[in-house]
Amino acid sequence: MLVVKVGGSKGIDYDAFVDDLASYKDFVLIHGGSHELNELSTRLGRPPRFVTSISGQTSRYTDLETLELFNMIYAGKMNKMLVEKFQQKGINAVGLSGLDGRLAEGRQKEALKIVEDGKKKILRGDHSGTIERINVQLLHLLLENGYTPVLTPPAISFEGTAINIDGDRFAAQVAVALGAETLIILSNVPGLLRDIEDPASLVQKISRDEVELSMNQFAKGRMKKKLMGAGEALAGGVRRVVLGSATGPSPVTRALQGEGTVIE
Amino acid sequence: MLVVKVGGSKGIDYDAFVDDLASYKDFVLIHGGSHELNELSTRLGRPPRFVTSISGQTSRYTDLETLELFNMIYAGKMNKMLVEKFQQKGINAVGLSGLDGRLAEGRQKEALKIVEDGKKKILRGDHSGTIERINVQLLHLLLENGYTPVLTPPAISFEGTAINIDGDRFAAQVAVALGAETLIILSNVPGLLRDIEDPASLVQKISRDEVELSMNQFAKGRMKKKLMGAGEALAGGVRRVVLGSATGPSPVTRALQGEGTVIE
Amino acid sequence: MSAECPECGSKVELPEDAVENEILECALCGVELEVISLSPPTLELAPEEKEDWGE
Amino acid sequence: MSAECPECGSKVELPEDAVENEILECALCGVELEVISLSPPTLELAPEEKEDWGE
Repeated sequence: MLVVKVGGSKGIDYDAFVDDLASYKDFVLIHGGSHELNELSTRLGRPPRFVTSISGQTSRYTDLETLELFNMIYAGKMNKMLVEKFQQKGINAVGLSGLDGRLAEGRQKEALKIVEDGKKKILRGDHSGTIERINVQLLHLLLENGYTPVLTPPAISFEGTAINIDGDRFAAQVAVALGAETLIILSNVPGLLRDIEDPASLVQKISRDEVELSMNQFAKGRMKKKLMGAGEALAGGVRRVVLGSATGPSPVTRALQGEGTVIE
Repeated sequence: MLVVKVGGSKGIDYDAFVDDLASYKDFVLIHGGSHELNELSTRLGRPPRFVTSISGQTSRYTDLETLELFNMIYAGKMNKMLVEKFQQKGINAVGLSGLDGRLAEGRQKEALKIVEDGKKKILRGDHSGTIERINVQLLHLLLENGYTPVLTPPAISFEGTAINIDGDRFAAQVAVALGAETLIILSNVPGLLRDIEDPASLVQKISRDEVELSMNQFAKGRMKKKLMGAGEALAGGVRRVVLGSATGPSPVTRALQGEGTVIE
Repeated sequence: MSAECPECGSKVELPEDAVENEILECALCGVELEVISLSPPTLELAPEEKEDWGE
Repeated sequence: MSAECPECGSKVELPEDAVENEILECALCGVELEVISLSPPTLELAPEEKEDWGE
């Protein structure tokens, strides 16, 4: 079983991506949609608000209105676009968010601790959180009957409300729940770069016990979360994680052949 | 088994609707979203274009760009809003469009024949069509495992492309496929009105062989399609169809008690 | 303005205010035709699309 | 501008440019506090939210 996460950043050719992934049989896909969500929010006069946590992580402030736009892009536009493309390739895709059948359930954070204008502050009204349980029975039910799950945030809180979650960690938790051998995380960067400005500074291999070290040494922002996801996947029994580029031809095959940062 | 269609027109209180329907156990819901789609299209500077067919039926001209907005509202905003509300009521809802698992598959129309500025014309580039097959196995798979399907257009063409379809007829075809006893179609009108301007002119009962007659005599526009749906459902083995109002408290219970137009 | 009926070859008169994609009927053989272009005036068989649903 | 620490009761000095929802630490007992209002200056225990994910 192969679990693939494809990001939602600008410039990803989803046709090339789907063509490649559709040649594999036994997989589950998790996708993002951040670029499209930023565009829609701006077009509707509600530009996205990003906040920085005390440890320096940036995340999208997800109030109720943002959650509506979030569902429109992630569960609406992106999910059904990918399901449609897979159906055209003969893959019987079924698109689900974490809300559906409580596929991804967890805890909504009461408040965020952020840094803004140099001050540490409490920020409420944010609907984000962390997944604590994957409904793996629903995934098996679909897989065993010939369907291919195409999954997207949001997740669902124990109280039944939609919560924004980190897509890379969601993919890692799905990979662990399914006992997948391989987790591939594709985005608009070729992998872990020693120097974010220099694409040639790609770290090609990390052993599982160097993940923590790399996180502190090189990784910034989003890459830190990908490494956390990779660490969690490996700790949960996944044998191999590859952080690769989603752009260009056959991105999945290239990652499987070790192009990007391989973590074992 | 009860199949319910709730429209997407303005002024429907979905909390009251979900509270009521959640008190029933064995049901499948189909929903619309036309009002929200009109609003989004207008806000994004792409106001909806409605065309009139030669027989006088109006329908939304659904080009590729409209289909994207369609997925954002129907499969994104409306579907996940309803799934979330049901989850909060302890109903383990799973939201699906007709694309997912080829739940609703049919033929895309090559072109539309419309009347515009008094002229009969051919209009291409419209992605709409008619459903010819419901994947009832997928519905049973979910129902038998404790999940409640919450369904939405679009459907999928045999070529694997998204097609806009009539939601009322979609609900009728799902009711027939599931062998449901009752189909309830709820919208922003109390039922079939002899005089569309006079809410007191509600036709309370029609026998199945009067459906054709009523269609030609009273029904205009959308109500004609609801009657066509009712006729198809009854012909397919559904025992009772009720066209009722989606507004006000306990709309499902009121319809089940015969409030609206009952067709048997 | 006239054009040839692709079905029976007879001459079909186009109305003064004819527009592209307009549906016309051949007076001779009665087949449904579509105005494909106005210059030069060209007609083709209209697609067979039986009228029914589509929201 | 100062307010009482709800945990240990000591007086906590608020910075000149204090803003609502700002996080402060009680100098005496070190607990994390949140500025609930500026007039009158009022402090409450900040919610316990361990730092982790959330996209």
